[in-house]
Amino acid sequence: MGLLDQRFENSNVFVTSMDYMLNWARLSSLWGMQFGLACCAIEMMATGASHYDFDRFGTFFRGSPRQSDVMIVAGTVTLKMASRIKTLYDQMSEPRYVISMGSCSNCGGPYWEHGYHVLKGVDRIIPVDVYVPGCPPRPEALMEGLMKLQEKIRKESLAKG
Amino acid sequence: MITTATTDGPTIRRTETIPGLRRSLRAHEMIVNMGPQHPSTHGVLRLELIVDGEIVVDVIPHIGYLHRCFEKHCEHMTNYQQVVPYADRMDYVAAMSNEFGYVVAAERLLGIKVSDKVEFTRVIMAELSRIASHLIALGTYGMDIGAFTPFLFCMRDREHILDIFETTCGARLLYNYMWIGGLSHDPPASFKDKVRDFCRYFKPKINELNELLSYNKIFIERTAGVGVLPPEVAVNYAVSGPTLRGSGVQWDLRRNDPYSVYDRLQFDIPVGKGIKGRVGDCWDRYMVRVEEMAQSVRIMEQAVEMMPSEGDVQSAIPKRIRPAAGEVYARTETPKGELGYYIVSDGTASPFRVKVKAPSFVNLSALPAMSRGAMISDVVAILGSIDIVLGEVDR
Amino acid sequence: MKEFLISLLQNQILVYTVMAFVPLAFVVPFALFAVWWERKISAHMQDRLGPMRTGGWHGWSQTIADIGKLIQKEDIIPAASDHFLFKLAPYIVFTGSYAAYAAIPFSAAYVGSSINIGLFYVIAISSLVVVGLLMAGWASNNKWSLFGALRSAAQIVSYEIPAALALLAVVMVAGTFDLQEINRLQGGWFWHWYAFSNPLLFLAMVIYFVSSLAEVNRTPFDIPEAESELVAGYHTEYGGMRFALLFLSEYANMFAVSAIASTLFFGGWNSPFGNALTGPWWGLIWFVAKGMTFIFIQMWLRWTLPRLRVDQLMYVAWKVLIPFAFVIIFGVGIWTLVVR
Amino acid sequence: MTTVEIFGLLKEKFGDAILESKTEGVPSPYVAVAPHSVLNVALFLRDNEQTRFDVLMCLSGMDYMAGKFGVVYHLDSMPLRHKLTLKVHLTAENLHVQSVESVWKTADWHEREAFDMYGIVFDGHPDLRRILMPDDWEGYPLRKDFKVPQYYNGMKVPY
Repeated sequence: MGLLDQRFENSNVFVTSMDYMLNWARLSSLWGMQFGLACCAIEMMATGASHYDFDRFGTFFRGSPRQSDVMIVAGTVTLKMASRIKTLYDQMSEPRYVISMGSCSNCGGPYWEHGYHVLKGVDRIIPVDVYVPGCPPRPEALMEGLMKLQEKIRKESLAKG
Repeated sequence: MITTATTDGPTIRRTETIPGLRRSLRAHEMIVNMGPQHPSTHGVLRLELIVDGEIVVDVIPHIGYLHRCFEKHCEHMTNYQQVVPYADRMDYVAAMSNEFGYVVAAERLLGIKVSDKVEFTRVIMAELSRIASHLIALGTYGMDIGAFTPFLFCMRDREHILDIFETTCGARLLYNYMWIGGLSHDPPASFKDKVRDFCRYFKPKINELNELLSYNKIFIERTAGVGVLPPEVAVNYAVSGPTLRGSGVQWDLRRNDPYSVYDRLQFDIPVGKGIKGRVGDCWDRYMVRVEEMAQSVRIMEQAVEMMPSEGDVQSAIPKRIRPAAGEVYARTETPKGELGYYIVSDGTASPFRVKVKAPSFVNLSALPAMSRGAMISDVVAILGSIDIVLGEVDR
Repeated sequence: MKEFLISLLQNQILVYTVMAFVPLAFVVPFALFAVWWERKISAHMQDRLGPMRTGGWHGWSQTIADIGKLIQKEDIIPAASDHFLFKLAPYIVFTGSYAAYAAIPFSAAYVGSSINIGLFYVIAISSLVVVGLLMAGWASNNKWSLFGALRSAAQIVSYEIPAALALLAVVMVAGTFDLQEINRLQGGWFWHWYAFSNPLLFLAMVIYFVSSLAEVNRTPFDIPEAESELVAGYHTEYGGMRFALLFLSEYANMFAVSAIASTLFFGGWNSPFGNALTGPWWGLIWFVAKGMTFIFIQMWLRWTLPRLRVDQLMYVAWKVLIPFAFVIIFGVGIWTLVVR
Repeated sequence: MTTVEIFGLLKEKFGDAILESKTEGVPSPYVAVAPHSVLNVALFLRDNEQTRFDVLMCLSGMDYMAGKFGVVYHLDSMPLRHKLTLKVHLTAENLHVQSVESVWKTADWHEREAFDMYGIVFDGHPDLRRILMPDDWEGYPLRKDFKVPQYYNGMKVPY
């Protein structure tokens, strides 16, 4: 373990306040990637629309993966789509986060048994930060998921990896 | 060697025959890949555009990115009722209409007659669902054309419909509400008032949408005369729903092949008249949807008055669903068009085969015919105007 | 201001360097504020609230967080792109839009460079943006980017003409290219402003405003970055700080065209009430307020109107705006002869 | 016209190509046609003044188990308001049937789907490719004897 690592083992004022600032910036500005797969996408749209308004959290949707921070996998991931989702995830720039929305992308949902063309869980191809259960999850549930992700980001540290 | 990189699939050489195009690329042509992740493909549709500059020479749709094996699931269900939740998930924008189609087909197979209360509740639900679906279609269409605000206004009005659904069956989007022979829940006491309130609330909102979007000069410029689908082509492609009526064909299964209690209700069938451009253009298809929402309100107003308050909504539900060997093809008018269920029974408790004729699937197959020679922006406009739902296209 | 600084610092080069950074002190906070403002305005037009949580009061620090996040993002340069041009493009775009601020008179006491061809310079230097956009679209090696870049080049080049012609009408009346001088000529009450003193110039103002919308890629002319068609247009492949720079220059550009409009047609830093509320600081406030009004109208249009198609866009430029602009120039010429 | 009448009409015109017609004991009556004459029958049904079936509502592939397959056509006539169900029976050894894409354009995608799901080959179809499943998919998923593969492109398929 190098000198620098040891220094950062014990958090000091500088590191913590820096962490706080950087984490605050990241968690307040989670731009979503504008793509929906299935039923959950409609609820995702509803979450972004007037009644629930994702923009309150600073989240709005960008069409390009390069400019987005959080990928909300909203709906059933099929085998044909899986490689594209992987590509999209690869195109996003770090730090990137994934919210798996709905049972289908969590574990295959109602298609878990006979779905010969359904990927049983998006976590088989990309890492997932937050799972939101439901079929489809209500907009409140998706917001809860986003807030859970914010909590997770709040605990991240620049120095301690 | 000139290569054309596509973001999806292998690199295509100009000299290779392109599947779907059935010829190789010409020197001045380029392939542009639109989707499966693209803001305006309404889901996971992928379009391969063969373009000459901004002019689209041909469109090759690639579907199946949301193929969720509906028909396989039906065959593996232990009884007919279990299919309903999967039917919900096909056209997830108008799930009630999909359930409606399935239960109509299954009841015809079983020979069940349900009570008036059930029928009218179903009709009201289906019409609410139609409005909800059209609101999404019109809102996202505005977004495709570049106006973002109408979308949010539509979503705001849609929440009122979802509130009614929620008080009735507890779910916002996918309901499993209509059961074979009945309904899962008796409509609550406030149901009729809620529907009446909604009708009163919603009528002025149609005018608001018209003022904001329908008669906007730029919107008309973008949609009128674009993507014309002549009636005879439309019939040959068997397109249905607003896409067919936009072409001036007065064909609505609620009137022409009545099911449920639609023959007892008064309503008009709006058709495209080519006021702003030519018959069968995008604006006509758009306007048919707007007018249909007004007609749905009219149907609901009648249905609420005709619906009996008393009665058990589950009395006709069979204890054991085991139809005799046989088959049925039943079609209903969903917001997207003609939804057909072909159910084959072999006498056991689970369906032998359920084939769905999905309206979006058929309507989308007419896209290349509509968009040859248009511009890239027009393809977006045309695709929005036929209002597909990928869950239904791919099933 | 320049004289004051020279006497203070005793070094011309140092003074010019300082002067060059003064607009930056305006542009960057302005862009931060304007993005937040746009999000709030659009939200309230759409029955929403917009950012509410970041920083407490109505999400006022939302854009600061956005920038803080964009700084932290990984810097991706696509493998197949032209690396040099890809990196260069955002700077060129920003330079183009920022350089225009050199000649914009913020107040009676402050203008970066009081050159006698100020207007000419602004029109010329803002064309540099096109080069940057083309570069960005080409270097990305992405078809959507390329489409966006080509569309935006065609659009900006076309709309420069009616915009310049409309501005020429003002120059004919004022008889000078010097923006500071044009401001002084409009002194007095608000009916001395060119937009209100001459009906033809009012029309010229309308033409300029429409063209300026196209020049800064705002709805209904936002086809270069048309979300629903081209994903994100020329900046599809840009992320992180490079994207932030493109975004910043877009907003800088928005204010630049609004500033030109308010300078030439609405008296710039002149107070609308004759000699009341004048002075260097009041001048700055009036100038920014007028610019902000234009920006508000731009946002209002953006969240109301759909967008045009690319051929319709060209139609508007070449067959509607340019002929009308010529008619106005002709009319202004006759007006000047008759009135004088 | 009823199915019986149409059956008579077709039998008169096409003779042996029209195999049978069941009108009793099933909710939907149908007419069965030999696979090699579907195209002519379809053309006749569309263009004949008495039938005028201008809409192909649905085209379904079928797997009747034990090596028997089929294609079911649901026809509808908008002007005359009558419907007809056509059936073609196939065996696993010879899964070929004429394409009706040239009669009803809508059959294009329906036939591709039946090919994709059952492996039924439609002769004369201009562009018979898989439509829903990926191009490199093996097997025909809606066949009753279809076994779900363990892996597809390195992704585990079963739960």
